Amino acid sequence: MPAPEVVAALRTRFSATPFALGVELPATELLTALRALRDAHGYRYYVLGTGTERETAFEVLHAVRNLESGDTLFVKVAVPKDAPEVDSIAFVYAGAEWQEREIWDLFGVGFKAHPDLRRILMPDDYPGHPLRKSFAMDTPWGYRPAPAPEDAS
Amino acid sequence: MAGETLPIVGQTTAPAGGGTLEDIAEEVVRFPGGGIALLRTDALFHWAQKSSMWPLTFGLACCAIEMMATFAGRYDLDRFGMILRPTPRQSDLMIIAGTVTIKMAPRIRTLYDQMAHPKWVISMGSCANSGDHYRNVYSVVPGVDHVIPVDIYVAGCPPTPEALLEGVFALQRKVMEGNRAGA
Amino acid sequence: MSGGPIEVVEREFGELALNMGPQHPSTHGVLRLILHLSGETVIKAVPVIGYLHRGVEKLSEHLTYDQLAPVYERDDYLAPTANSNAYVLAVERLGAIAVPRRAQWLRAFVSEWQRVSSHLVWLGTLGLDLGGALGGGTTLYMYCFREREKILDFLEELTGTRFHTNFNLIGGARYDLDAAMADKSNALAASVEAALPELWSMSGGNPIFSERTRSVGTISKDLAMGVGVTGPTLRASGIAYDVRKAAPYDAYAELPFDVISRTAGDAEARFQVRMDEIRVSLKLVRSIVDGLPAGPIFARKPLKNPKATKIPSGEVYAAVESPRGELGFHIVSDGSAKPLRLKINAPSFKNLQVVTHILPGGLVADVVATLGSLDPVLGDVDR
Amino acid sequence: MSALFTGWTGALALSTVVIGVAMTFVAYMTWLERKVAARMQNRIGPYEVGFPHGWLQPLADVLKLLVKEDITPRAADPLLYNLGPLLVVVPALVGFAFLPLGKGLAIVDHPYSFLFFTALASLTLLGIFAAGWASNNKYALLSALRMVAMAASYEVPMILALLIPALLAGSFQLTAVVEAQRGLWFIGYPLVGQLAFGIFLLCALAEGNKSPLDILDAESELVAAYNVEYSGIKFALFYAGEYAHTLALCGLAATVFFGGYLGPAFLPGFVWLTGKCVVLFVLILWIRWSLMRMRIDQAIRINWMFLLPASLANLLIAASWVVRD
Repeated sequence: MPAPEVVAALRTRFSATPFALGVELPATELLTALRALRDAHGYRYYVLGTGTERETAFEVLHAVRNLESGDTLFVKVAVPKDAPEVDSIAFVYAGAEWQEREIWDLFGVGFKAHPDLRRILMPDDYPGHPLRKSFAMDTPWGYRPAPAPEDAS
Repeated sequence: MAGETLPIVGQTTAPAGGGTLEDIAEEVVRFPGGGIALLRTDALFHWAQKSSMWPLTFGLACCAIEMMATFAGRYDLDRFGMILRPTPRQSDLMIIAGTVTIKMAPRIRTLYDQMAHPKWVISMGSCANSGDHYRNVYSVVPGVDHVIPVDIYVAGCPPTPEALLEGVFALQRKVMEGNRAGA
Repeated sequence: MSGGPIEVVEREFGELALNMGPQHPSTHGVLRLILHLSGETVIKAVPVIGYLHRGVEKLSEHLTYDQLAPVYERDDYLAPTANSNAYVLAVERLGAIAVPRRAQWLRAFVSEWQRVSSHLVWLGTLGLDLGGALGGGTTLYMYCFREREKILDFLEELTGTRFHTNFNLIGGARYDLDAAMADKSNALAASVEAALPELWSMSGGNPIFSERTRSVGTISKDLAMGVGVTGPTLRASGIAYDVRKAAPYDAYAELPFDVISRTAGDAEARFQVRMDEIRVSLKLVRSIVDGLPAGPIFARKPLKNPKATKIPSGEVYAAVESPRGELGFHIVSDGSAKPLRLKINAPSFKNLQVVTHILPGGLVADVVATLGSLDPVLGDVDR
Repeated sequence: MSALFTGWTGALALSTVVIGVAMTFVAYMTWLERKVAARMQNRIGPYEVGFPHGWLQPLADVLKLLVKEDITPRAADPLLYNLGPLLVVVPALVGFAFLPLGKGLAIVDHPYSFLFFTALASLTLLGIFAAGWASNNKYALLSALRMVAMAASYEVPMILALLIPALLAGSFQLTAVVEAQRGLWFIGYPLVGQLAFGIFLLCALAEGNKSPLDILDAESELVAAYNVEYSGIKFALFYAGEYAHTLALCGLAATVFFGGYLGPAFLPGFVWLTGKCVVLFVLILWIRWSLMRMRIDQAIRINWMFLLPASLANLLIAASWVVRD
């Protein structure tokens, strides 16, 4: 799906391995690669930021788009589960600020140098990160009671 | 042109729970030129509370859009004396229209406490009644009755304006009988 | 005096932190906006969201593919079919499931009708914001809802429910459009088109309204691109990007329509873009009804057991142009009947984020006008 | 006739009559507003309460508010908080006592009744400010500050516009002003009368905070503004006070511009006065329910840039015209 010549350019400059929706990069090169994408290749539109939990590691994805060519490119970074920390790109793309706050809120993946890393969707004093596989779906908290025995899903 | 009138839905004759003098008065003496209605003050005040029920503008999710449609021109709750009041102090009915989440629940509790007695609550939509399909999700309170006492449950996802109208009539009948859960 | 003095915390001297709380007549649902005011001008705006966070993405890891479409319709509750349309597109692209042409045209048909109904709700609530519950705004809200009721009646007759229509299935559509309903749709399009001048005279036409919205909440081009603002808000800032044109889906490749855009980027430009989009949608609906191809509306064998649909493992992103902008689904599947991870790229979430950049400097009244012009739907923001 | 109303007993009996009549008149004006608003919005308005057309609706509203719990917030300043509603209602109701219902039938026929009336009109705004400031609520405080800005700016052109009829009639006594209009109503004077009425209407919109200029209690911005913390009967007083204030201004406009009780003989004087007052009230409602709200800086700019110079010029023309003959 992503434009082949851009993927090729990324593979030469960075050790990028293409996948279905874009390229996968090591965590250290994320910031420089996105800055190159924005300035050199014209991918100035920020589409979305999301996280996925695999068996071994977390994955943080950022999608950017070149509005002239209309091509959308996903940049994926693998983050180890024991030290979930990655560079924040909030200063490269302003839109990433809230998306990264949501990934921190729901997955617990920290973002270095993020302007305002707080919880965005859950209450501020909420324990745990809900979207992790280890997190039970119907966890009681606040006004949500513990599920009654026959009601437990 | 664009303004042909839509069929008006809901009671246009006097609803069962009062409206004409005969329904609310114990005894009405009619003589040429006027009449005297004898009624207990309790019934009078209940009639007043029923016919000027001011709800709080408080919509959460999709049910709020249906609530707005009920207040709009076609179903028009103003016919029953209901004006939307923005502050809890001046409202005596709270319509919980939408999903109650754990972050919103303490807010609902404070708003309910700020309302002046006597106050009533209509839980509109299955999200407010029981949490619906979000029932087992970590961030949803399964039913608003975990937070505040509820008088009338209106089923539906979202309940059609006619269903909300029926809920309002049920509340009016309940107010006329004088008992209320919310107190 | 009675009771001890209430200790009021004001962070900076001379500044008032006003809390436009989750329950506020003009915040379009449960958005909380902490405004730092000095006098009437806003110094800083801190939106607090999450009051309607229903954990849909966690829920989608526990339901199977076929059960999920109705759940997503409750996210953006002003245009429900756009959500299920985007979800179904993503799953079909991932599972390489063919969809009959007639079903694609019907999906575009219902999406366009719900775009008109969603823009009417936006115009009504914008009137409530600018005019207030006891003023001229309510009149605009009543007239908008009068037109919307006609559309909801039509949808109720077509699909049985007013707006959560459950119209989209993986592999096709659930309801068909026969000749009688096609004529009703054309008559309805004419009736709504006839009411538009009246709505325009009440809003754009009167000088107080344009005075309140001109050069308010202006979003520059690179701020729009940086934050990733989408839909009418992006097109009003001079970038004519529409998913229906850029990455055509359903029947939009074969339907002629033009993309409305303005360059001013303020609340009035967004107002004009949305008003013109209603006309474009009404034209689209007519051309869909005229050119509806014959054929089946559901290609897969009837679903006996919802847990039967298994999608091969992989990763996909598919987007749809909802009334608020690009609504995308990023699905990661591991070959089982339930998605491993599903991310909803909500347009209102990104449109709302621009608020922190454009509110400072304006008055409290501009906050309300800007929020109204961004048309955020909190179910979409919090998911 | 006015001799009867001297002495304590007369005054007491009279004030109960005035308050009784005025309050029911104000209550049924709230019903009229909801009906006119409903008609303008293609809906029915109050209907089921008091079956034919909701004629019992005001009674129901007042009774319900009577039995409502009366809350005084702990953080509120009790004296000013409870004084607020009175300060709003009493001046508005006293205004009704000055309007002449017939030839020499004014309840209080004071040589300077005109001045007294306009002075009272601004007292209501004092009450609103006291309530806004005392309820210790940020929304109420913001609306109280906005009120001061609005009152300070919109009082000036209103007083200047009201000077014109006094100038044309040559006296500050309301009955004399009405008598002077026996030939031609002051609205009839070509440029002078119409412009004065127009300015007065705009200022009445601002004083009674009706839609294009209802900066004071802009619900979509400041929730319910100064009466955020009021519930029950205190809110009812505010609600009635606001209507009484607008109706008093309409009554004043009717007496001063449209020849109060003057009219063909087949109807008594006071019916003409109330009729004209209700017609003016419906005109204000018509404006209120069709226009959006202005921002506060736009409203104040319009006042200082346009209303004030226009009323001064108007005064100049009227004065030169009166001096000439």
